Amino acid sequence: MSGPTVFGLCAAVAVGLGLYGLITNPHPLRKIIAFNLLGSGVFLLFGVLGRRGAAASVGNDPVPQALVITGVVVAFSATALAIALLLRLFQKTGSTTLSSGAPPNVSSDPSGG
Amino acid sequence: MSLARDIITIAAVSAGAFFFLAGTVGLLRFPDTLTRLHALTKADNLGLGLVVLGLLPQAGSLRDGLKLVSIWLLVLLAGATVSQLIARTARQGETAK
Amino acid sequence: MNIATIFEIVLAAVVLGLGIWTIAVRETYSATVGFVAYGLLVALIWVRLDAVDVALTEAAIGGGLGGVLLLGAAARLRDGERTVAETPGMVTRVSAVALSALTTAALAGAIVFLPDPAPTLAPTVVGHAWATSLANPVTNVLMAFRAMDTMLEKVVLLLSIIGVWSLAPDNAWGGHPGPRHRADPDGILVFLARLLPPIGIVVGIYIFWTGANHPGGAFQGGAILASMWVLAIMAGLTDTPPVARRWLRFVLVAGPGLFLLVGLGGLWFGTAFLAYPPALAKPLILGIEVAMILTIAATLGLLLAGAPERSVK
Amino acid sequence: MQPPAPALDAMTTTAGFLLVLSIVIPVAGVLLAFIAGDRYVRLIACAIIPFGLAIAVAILVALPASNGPLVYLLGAWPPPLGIALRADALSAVMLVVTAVVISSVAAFAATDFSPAATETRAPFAFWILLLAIWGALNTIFLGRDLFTLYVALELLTFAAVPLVSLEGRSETLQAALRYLLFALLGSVLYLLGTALLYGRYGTLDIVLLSHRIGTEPAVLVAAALMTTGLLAKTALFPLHLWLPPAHAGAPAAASAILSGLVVKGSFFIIVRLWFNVMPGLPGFAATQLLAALGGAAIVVGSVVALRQERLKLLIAYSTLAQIGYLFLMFPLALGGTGQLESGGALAGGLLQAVSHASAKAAMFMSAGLIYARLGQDRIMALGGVGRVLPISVLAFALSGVALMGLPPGGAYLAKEILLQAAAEKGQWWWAVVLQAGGIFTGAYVVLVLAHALAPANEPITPDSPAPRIQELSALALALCSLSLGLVPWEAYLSIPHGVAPDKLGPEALSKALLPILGGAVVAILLGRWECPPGRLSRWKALMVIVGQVRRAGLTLGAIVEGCDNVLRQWPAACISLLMLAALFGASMLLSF
Repeated sequence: MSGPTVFGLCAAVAVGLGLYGLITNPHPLRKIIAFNLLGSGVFLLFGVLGRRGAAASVGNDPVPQALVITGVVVAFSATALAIALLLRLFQKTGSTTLSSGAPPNVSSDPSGG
Repeated sequence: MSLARDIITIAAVSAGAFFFLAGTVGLLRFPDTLTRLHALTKADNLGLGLVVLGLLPQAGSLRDGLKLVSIWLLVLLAGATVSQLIARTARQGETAK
Repeated sequence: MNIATIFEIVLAAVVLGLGIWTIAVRETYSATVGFVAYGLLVALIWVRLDAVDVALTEAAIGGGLGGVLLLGAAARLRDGERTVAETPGMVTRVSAVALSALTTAALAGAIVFLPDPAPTLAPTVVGHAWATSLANPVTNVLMAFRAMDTMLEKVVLLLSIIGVWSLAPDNAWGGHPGPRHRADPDGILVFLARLLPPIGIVVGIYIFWTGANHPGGAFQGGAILASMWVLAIMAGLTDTPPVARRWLRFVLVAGPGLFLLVGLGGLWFGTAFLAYPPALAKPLILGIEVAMILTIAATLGLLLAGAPERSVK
Repeated sequence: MQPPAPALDAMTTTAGFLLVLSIVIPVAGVLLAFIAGDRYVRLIACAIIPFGLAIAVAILVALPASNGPLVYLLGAWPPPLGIALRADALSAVMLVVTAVVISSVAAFAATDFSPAATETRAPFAFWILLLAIWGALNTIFLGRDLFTLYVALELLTFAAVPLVSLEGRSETLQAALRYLLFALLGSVLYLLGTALLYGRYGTLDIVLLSHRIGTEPAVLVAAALMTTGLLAKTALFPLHLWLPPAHAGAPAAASAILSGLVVKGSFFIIVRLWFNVMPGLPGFAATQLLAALGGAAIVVGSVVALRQERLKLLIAYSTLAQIGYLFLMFPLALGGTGQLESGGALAGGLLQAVSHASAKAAMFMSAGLIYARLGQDRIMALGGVGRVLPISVLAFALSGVALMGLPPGGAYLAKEILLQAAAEKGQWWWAVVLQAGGIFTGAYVVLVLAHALAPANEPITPDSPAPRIQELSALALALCSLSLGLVPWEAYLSIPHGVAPDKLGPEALSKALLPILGGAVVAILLGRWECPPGRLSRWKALMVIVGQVRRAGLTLGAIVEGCDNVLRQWPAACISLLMLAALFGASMLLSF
């Protein structure tokens, strides 16, 4: 078993872990962490595929590396936006639940629009 | 000459690894925050110092050597600050109780 | 099986163990700490994969700024933990396990059965390095061959700033983002915040500068500069600037703006949008990167600070 | 190692620079508006929009002359090393319709989001985000590289999410957070598929991929993950948990953009993926599955829409049903060789998308006008609105007529094309779904209009008359959607010969009766009515029978609504997402 394969399997498991956490963790912050785990698995997969494509005295195909760097920036901004939303929600309601519980047309307040 | 360098490297890095191991065991086994911090900082600073010392003979140039030493110094600085902060928080938590 | 493979298997196992802990542990705060450790070790995997540029990015973001962001949120949300009691039922858990495992298995199968030799663009990228006279192939891809993606990604960063700012209460609009930090002026944090930034700024600029030919670049350097700024803010040495300040707006737009202008210059005077004349490629790219490192440092710092909370007195 | 083969059309065409401009102009607007600040954002946006509209029209005009798609190589680097932009007929049509919708929404929003001395947070964010959405959509329509499409998709999400929470109320914050998290899950799955495709073929260029792609495990996994990820962003049933609260909670102008345009972005990438990247992969089973989800979306979305108390939620659920409608074209586009063909059915699907984009935006705008004047939007309390706000109600009615697929609307033409394709393929069941979709749409339009045109219980006294420009922009957009069927599409889309020859003749008008009358019956059976209208009390015997049937209908509706509530829970939606990925993988495996 070669290095890329080990890390490829590691990436696949990280994706599975992230998905599981995203589904079952009720706390939104935990969902955000799980999303980051999932994302890091996807990025790792890019790295493994790039490592398989090592050629011309470059140890890792530079194109997937560039894609990952772009992707990491996007994932970080997504995390920041999600956390800002979450903190504002907590500030307003004192709760961080995401489940709507009741259907929206019952829970709507009179000022809703 | 290169054999002597390799021996120094192996000896120092192994010693460093031992201190890391001891520090980790201390982190897991010690009863409260302050003693855990003690184990962690003492062992990690020393451990990293030995690892850096061991890697110095392998450094290709003076620049690489300086980079290695500066890594150690920065970790010392960060480790000292953070353990101060953690210790203060822990003590405040205790007095609050 | 040689020693390197054993090391890799152990590394992967530790990383996955941390991942499982992060998902399974009860307290949110512990999960955050677990994720930071996970991020740092993933950076090691990137080194093993010979992708040092990504390793630097992952360490700066996954273990560094991302960790600060998550820890800060976890600390502010601590009181809210009790309000969430809706743990999913057994059926949900079992089906989640089954479907996640199925996805993992499908992915693993797809990876294992990829045919050899793998396709690669590495020779093409290296073969076209003359176009920019920069030796770091990753920088070439980011700044020349796939420059459009990089430019749009900077716009994504700007949009996330706008998104975060748009959450401000109306009366705090235009004010300072985040809470005002205060620390003991003789304390260790203030000491660190005075001592470290000069060193950190040098390191950040070095990583940016070396990115032309060696691993490193604007994003990694910008992340280090941002962390120095955040340190000074957290120690109370400086405050976040009010979001209405014109200079701040300029800094936040400088990176994508200059990129766009250079691109349009290529459309007008040169061969194509985002094409650099080979003689001018290096100075142009470095110029864009200088603007970008400022933009990135400011953006990352402000993303950590959050929405405007305090109006200007 | 595979040698990087040159792309077939790896040359910048003469009018190619227009493609760059159509992306650069909105992006430049975003940057400029951000620097200029609160007071000038609206000015900059309004100055940018005519340019963008002109560029889109120029692309549409230049396309037939260029003998093939317009292509632009960014940085003059040909794929696979570089990134290319490419405009075919689909892109050009979407570009123009997007520009038209953006322009009229901007005209509508000019009064709502006018810069003021204080409280300028909302206008600042709105105008910048509007331009950002435009730039992102244009990139999606023109991008030819799967990773560029990913970045554009994220750009779209990042611009759309803050629009949802623009008013800052706690339930809109919650809706925005749910939207963001689910959309991120979708795009990460898309990215996962992109990684696998790169690892197998060493390129992300759509044209190059379409030549290299084969039936292999990695491709199968990639296709299943990318499809479901994009479906999550498109909010196709049962992945719609985020859509109703997000679209109903945003300000009217934002809802119009979100419902009309934003969901079309990820839909367009699905079309690109299935028709351009891997036309031979999906096969019979996967296309049937996709359309079956569409059919379920029509039924659930419409039934739940009929049970809503509030107008904006009704329209949001109607969007859910209309999204389902977009996916009915896939099985009808499957050729005899098992390849998806870019023929008549695709043209029908595209027409459906553009008619819905314009009609739904108009509908949200008119609902926003009604809401702003009444201070609430309960459907029961709409009585008398027809007299106070005749133009707004007219705009609502016309956009409803366009959505129903009545002649001469674009949706009418689309429906006729798809009906003909269903008859040719012998797949009569999709003809039934198509007709049912029209009837359901008719039902909720009739329901709202019946309330709006009824006499008022208490006289309505709006604080101020509706701004004329807002009413006119909603009306103009509705008329635009209604006249889409009259456009000579043959220059761009392969409209089958002899479809709907007369769009205003007696035969066409007779077809209009089915959705209206059927819709009225369905509305009576399933809709919310306060009490049986008093003037019908003469026909007691009939009312008894109707009452019986209606009770059964309401029970059925309650069951459907209950299912919808379960499916909109976070874990249930995520589980259906992964299950769908598995189902798509399995059904594509069948066609190997």
